Amino acid sequence: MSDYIVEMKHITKRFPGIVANDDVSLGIKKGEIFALLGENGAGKSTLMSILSGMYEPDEGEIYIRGEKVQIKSPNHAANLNIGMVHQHFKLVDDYTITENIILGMEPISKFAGLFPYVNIRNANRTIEELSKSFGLEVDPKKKIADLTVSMQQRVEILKVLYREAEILIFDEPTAVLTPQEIDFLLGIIEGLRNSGKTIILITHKLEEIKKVADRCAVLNKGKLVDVLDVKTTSINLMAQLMVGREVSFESEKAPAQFKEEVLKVEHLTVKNEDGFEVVQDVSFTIHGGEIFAIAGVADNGQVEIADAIAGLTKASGGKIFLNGKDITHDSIRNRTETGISYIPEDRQRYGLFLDFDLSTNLGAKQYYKEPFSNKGILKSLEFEQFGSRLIDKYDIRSGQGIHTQVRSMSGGNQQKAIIAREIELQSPLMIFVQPTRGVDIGAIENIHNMIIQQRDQGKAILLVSLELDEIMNVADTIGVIYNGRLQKVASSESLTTNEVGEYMMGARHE
Amino acid sequence: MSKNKKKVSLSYRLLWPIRNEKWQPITIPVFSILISFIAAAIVILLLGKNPIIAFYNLFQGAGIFPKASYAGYKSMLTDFLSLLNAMTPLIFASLAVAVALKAGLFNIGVSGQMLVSGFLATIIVGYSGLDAFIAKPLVLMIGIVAGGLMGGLVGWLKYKFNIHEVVTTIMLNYIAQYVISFFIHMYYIDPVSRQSKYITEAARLTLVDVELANLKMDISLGFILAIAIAIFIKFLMDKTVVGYEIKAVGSNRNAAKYTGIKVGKNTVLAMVISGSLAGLAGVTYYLGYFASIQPKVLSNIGFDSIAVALLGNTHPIGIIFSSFLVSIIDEGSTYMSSQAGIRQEIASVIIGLILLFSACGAYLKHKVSSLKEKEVERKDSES
Amino acid sequence: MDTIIIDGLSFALPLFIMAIGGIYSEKSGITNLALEGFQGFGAFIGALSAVLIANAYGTDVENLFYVALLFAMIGGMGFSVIHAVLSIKFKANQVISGVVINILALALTTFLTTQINALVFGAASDKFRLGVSERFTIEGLADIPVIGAVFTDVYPFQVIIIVIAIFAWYVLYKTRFGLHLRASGENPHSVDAAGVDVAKIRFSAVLISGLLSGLAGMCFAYSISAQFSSSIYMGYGFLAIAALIFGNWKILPTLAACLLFGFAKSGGTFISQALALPSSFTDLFMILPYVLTLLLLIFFSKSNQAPRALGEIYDKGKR
Amino acid sequence: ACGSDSANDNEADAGADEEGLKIAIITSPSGVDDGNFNEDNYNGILQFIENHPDATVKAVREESGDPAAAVQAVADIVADYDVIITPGFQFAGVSSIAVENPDKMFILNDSEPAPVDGQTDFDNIYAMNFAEQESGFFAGIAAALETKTNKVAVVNGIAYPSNVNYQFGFESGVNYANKVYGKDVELVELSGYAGTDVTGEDVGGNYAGSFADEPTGKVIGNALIKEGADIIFVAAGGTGNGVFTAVKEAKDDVKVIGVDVDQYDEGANGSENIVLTSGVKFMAMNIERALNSIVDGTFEGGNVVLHADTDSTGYIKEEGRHQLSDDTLSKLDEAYELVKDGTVVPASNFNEHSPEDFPGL
Ligand SMILES: Nc1ncnc2c1ncn2[C@@H]1O[C@H](COP(=O)(O)OP(=O)(O)OP(=O)(O)O)[C@@H](O)[C@H]1O
Ligand SMILES: Nc1ncnc2c1ncn2[C@@H]1O[C@H](COP(=O)(O)OP(=O)(O)OP(=O)(O)O)[C@@H](O)[C@H]1O
Ligand SMILES: [Mg+2]
Ligand SMILES: [Mg+2]
Repeated sequence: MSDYIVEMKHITKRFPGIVANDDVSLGIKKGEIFALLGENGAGKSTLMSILSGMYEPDEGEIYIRGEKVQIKSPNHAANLNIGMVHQHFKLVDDYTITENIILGMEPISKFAGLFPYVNIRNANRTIEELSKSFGLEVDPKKKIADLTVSMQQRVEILKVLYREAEILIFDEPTAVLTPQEIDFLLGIIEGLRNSGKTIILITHKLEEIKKVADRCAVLNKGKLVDVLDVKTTSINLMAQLMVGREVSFESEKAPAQFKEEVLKVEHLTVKNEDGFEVVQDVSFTIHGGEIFAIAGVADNGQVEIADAIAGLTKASGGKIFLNGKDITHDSIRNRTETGISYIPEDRQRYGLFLDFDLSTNLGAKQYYKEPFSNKGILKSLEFEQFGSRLIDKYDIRSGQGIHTQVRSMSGGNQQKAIIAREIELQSPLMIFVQPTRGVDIGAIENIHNMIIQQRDQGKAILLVSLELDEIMNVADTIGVIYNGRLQKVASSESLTTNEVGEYMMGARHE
Repeated sequence: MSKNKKKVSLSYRLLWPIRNEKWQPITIPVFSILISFIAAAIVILLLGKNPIIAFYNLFQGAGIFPKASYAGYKSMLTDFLSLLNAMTPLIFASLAVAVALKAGLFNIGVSGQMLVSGFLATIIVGYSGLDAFIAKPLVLMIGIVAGGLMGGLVGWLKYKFNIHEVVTTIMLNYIAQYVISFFIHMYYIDPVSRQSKYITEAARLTLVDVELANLKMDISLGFILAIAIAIFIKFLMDKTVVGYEIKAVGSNRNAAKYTGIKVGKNTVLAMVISGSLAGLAGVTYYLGYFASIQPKVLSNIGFDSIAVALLGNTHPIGIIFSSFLVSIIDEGSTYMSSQAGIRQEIASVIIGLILLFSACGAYLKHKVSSLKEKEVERKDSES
Repeated sequence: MDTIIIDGLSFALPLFIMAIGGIYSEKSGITNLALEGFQGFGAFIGALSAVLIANAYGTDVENLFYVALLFAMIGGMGFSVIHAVLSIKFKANQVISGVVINILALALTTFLTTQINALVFGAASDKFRLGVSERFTIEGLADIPVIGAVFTDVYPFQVIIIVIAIFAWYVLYKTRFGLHLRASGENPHSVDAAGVDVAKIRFSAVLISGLLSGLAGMCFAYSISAQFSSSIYMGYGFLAIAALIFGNWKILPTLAACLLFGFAKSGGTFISQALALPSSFTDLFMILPYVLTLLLLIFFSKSNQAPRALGEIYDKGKR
Repeated sequence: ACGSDSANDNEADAGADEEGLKIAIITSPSGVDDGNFNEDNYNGILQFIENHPDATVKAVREESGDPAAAVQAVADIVADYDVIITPGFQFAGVSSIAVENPDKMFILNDSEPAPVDGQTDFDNIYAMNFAEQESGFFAGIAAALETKTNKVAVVNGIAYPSNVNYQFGFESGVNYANKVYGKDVELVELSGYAGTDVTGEDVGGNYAGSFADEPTGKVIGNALIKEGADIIFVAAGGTGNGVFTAVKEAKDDVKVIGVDVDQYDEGANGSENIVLTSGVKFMAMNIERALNSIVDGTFEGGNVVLHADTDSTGYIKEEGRHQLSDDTLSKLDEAYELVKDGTVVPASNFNEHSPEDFPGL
């Protein structure tokens, strides 16, 4: 009898063209926080999906509490007290928080002692209590569609807790959270561990692992590289094992050389669907050779600013100038032509045609002009050559090269594809919204270097990020947004992380 | 365990013709069609008839195989030409469905669009006495424009008011049917046939009873056009910016918008193209095949074409073949019924079965690839 | 005037129950164009059973009204298994499956009707003749002005439909099954992750749509011609789909849409009779329901939203 | 339908005997099992085969009802048969096929052949039409004599000559009964359902505009009952089913008169029956007669109209197949003789008479 609560032995899982897990063996002890580390596409999500019953392995065995099991379904996993918070949330937008949490385990009452019904009122009460007891307050009657990402994540966690899971799997839970939210979440996770639960945590952020995890397994291209004791391993070593080379965390960056003004935003106001002003009277400028970062807690209007500049939402007031030209009322296509690249926040919803192949997606911003087409006729050879070149240049990994259906690519590689496409436009203004969300550290380093490289070539960069570290690391100028208003615009040297944080929380004003 | 392995390799062997992924777009439909013919054969056997003969009759009736005897002025060639004549509108209609599907739209109103364009062409050109050289191209033009406008209306309502195209097209089907019935009854009725008056020969898209070598043939002028247009649509969808944009909108509206594609414009454009194709189906049907319009009757083609388009994998060349097959069964059914004594409904049943099995193509594909993996494993573990 | 309400209701209610069937299927994520085929096949089985039972037990077929309804439901459900198996188990394109089922239903029922008539009754006929359904009037209530018509000349099936509709509403919105069903159409991954079998839910939903459509088909058969023949395929299945989309996939608004169709239809007939116009003009009044629908949709369609996962083949592995 | 012969069962003998007559019947979408018009034609063939067992018949349905498609269907199969029988208006165009195939014989029912290059009579086409006005006339008399509300009506499909003949005949019959038997019966006509005949003339009446529109049939039936009509002559094909249903559902005592063939079986309504009698034309008999003439070698092409003088028109008076009173029956018998000997000539679509003014009134 081993002291492992979870044991996975010789797990292999293949997808067409790729071995996602290749003979992986792991043991996880009861009551520990066990981290999984690896590059994008290393097979972390796949391995955990196997444990939570979403996939069945092609080979290998699983033992839970010493007993051999075949986990055939998530339900089965739940019966074994295994619960997973997925990387891509599995929530019903139209349902309330309560309805989502109780789905599959609803409390039932009877009308007139005869007709069973789902007792939502009771459930609301239960959920409210549950959420309070774990310090994850939510309003049970709210609809998912109206929630912020971090709130949605709370719901996912509550879902698992409601099911009384003993073994909790978190797949990149912090990728979408602000620093404050991350701290809060890590606190929760530690609290869960202390109450006796076993936690498996997938993340790309080594400092998080360092902070909370006990042990950490490193995967590379489907294979298990090593299992480390976190206390005794340095962050650098972990990174090195994971990427297979030395990684630097501070981006090397020459001092900025500001050139002429590229983007000028004047008194920009944006209303959302309900007519509420989510961006109010925002003005700023970006020069060639400047990285302007907007820092802020999620949903404070930063994405709407980026959308308004790119033309995805209408500005209800103010003006936008690009290279001196008023583009406030231009079409999206015209703006792209005038010189805007845009890496959107939601890559699957906005960035990609998931059912198209990779080369088609890589050409999606240029298909209509030379050399990709001539007089309206597409040239497929150009697409293929262009695609192959980008795959090499940006190290985009996929099962079948340019012919891979994008849907089957791992999240990080999807992101790389978008970045590659947008940088290749060579636009004078490049907008990056959350460019490193869900991307492994090796790739983050690359992306940061690419952004800086673009700046050095004289491009104006607008960076929207929820990660304060990233902003402090990369930005030349920082604008802090709170409640749709720019609170502070200053050079990054003149601000400390703490100050920015205070502006972000609305605790400080100009 | 070993028994299980045997089973794997047996079904794997059975599926050998469709193992090669590269050829699957062709092999899978062919395979499904074979299975459905086997299933239909069983049905026919159950009726106590000989399926081989029945199928043979089917093909004889459609002019693919020679009949034992021919009526005066008829031969296999004339039968085959009738087949092409009947097939022409089906190709257009299926292309119409396919183009809309590429844009993520479901054009269930092909029948209505056919009717409207057929009607307008009938009253504008069909009774005009215009010279054939002007009349025939004009009929095609009206078909394209009328169908296109009607399709465009559907697209516009969808884009502007978010009205689901399925509802719009169903409603327009009914409206077209009744309004046109009204006009036919009021102004264009042939009191004897109770259909619209017959159009002039000059306006017809089928040359009827062309006497040649002691045969009387119906030559469909639209057929060549249908083939040409199918190839054009293939080119348009795969090789042009227009096609790229339409498919992008169909694949992901948000992403399309973000890439700078005008979603509204392309929704309308796709429906205009779809409607124009339906319009061509309409004129080749009403002014080619029939030369007259039955009031208050929607052509079945509009619905059959949905299935035919999907059987052809929404691929224009595939559609030519699927239309060909379905038309053979349709056209041959009268002769089969007369020869083998099998009721015509059985022809519909066969068509249904073919479509049914082809609907499972994706499953077959999936099955084959998973069997393939297992087979690879088996080989690995054996060696 | 009363006729508008009486005829309108006797048309709207079967349409409504069929649309509810459609709602079940589509809310679970399965596109259902096969309603037309289900209702026809259901009516076929219902009529066939009634005729066979009457023959075997020597009863009058008139007395077998409820038997016919019951078997129509079973028949519709049985036929819907094809759609369920194809679109769930074999991951077939749901549109193609629906269209094919309609083609098959028409061909099969026409064919089988004559075959069975010839084999069993020794008379090749293309229809199964049923007795007419009785109609009742609730005395006191029927005298209320205008509203009274609702209680006049009611077919028993109208009452049955209302009861079933209420039950269907309760199941869809109040029970565990309903909760799972609606979630399957929005985000099947969430249902799967919650340990509920998406395939099972969808399978049941499609069967329910078959069951309710079968009922509707039988009601149409009774209210229109008191017999089964291929004239049962009149496109009402598509009308039901239009109604449920109009109703934004919700039961109550769908009822409104069906009533609109029903009253506009009988109203159109009434107006054309009242105006004493030549018969050709009747056709113009017949477009009333459809034009009205389009006009109303221009105002009410903005926020309509199909179930998000509608028509998508559910594949666990798909991200 | 008599006997268990379904459409396909006779085919087995095909080819067994080279000598036998090969017959094909091509029909409208409702097929030879419609229990009605088509079936009666088919029965004529079956009767013929009973006496000529080496003959064979094949039944083929044309699915669209469109005239062009109807002709195409005939062309598809004509080579394999000796005789082609086509009941229904939409087959008028077979004359072109007849010209191209002079060795084949054609029997048309319910239409005259379409002219080919000005020719209207063909050696190999026997086109028979019936004096439906006579059958309608008997129905009209029966209705007028049996009505209790003194209101009767006729429902038709489309104002084709055969249908108009039925209508005019019926109206003639009602007028005749009013005049001769001193009745005071009114014909109910709904506004909005007047028919337009093949010359574009308004002929009044209650026309549904289709032979296959049951819902409209029911609407018309209900409206007529509401107007007080208690006997309705239904000459409307499939549309007539709707009228039948309306009558069966009606609480009042309403009856219908069937058409073309004996429709008594369709009138069953619980323990009662709504069919008073049927105004019929004896098609089976005439089809058999024509087939016999082919075997005898006496076949002659031509377009004929069949009257009561050959017992081709009439009404149902067999015991148990009608609900007419003895008095009505005897009056109908009188009228039958007068029609037969030409004393009474009811109005038809094109015989220059009108229901208000015809010989014998
Ligand atoms: N359903 C699937 N079909 C095909 N390939 C898949 C599927 N799921 C995963 N893969 C492939 O398997 C590999 C591992 O994917 P997985 O999602 O487990 O990576 P990951 O380590 O979680 O990456 P990331 O950090 O980007 O989330 C990737 O190459 C991916 O493209
Ligand atoms: N297609 C038709 N063309 C002309 N007259 C018709 C047609 N169908 C029916 N009639 C006439 O209407 C009368 C009554 O119709 P009947 O019940 O016989 O219809 P039917 O021939 O069975 O109709 P269908 O086969 O078109 O459904 C017949 O006497 C016949 O003369
Ligand atoms: Mg992952
Ligand atoms: Mg990831």
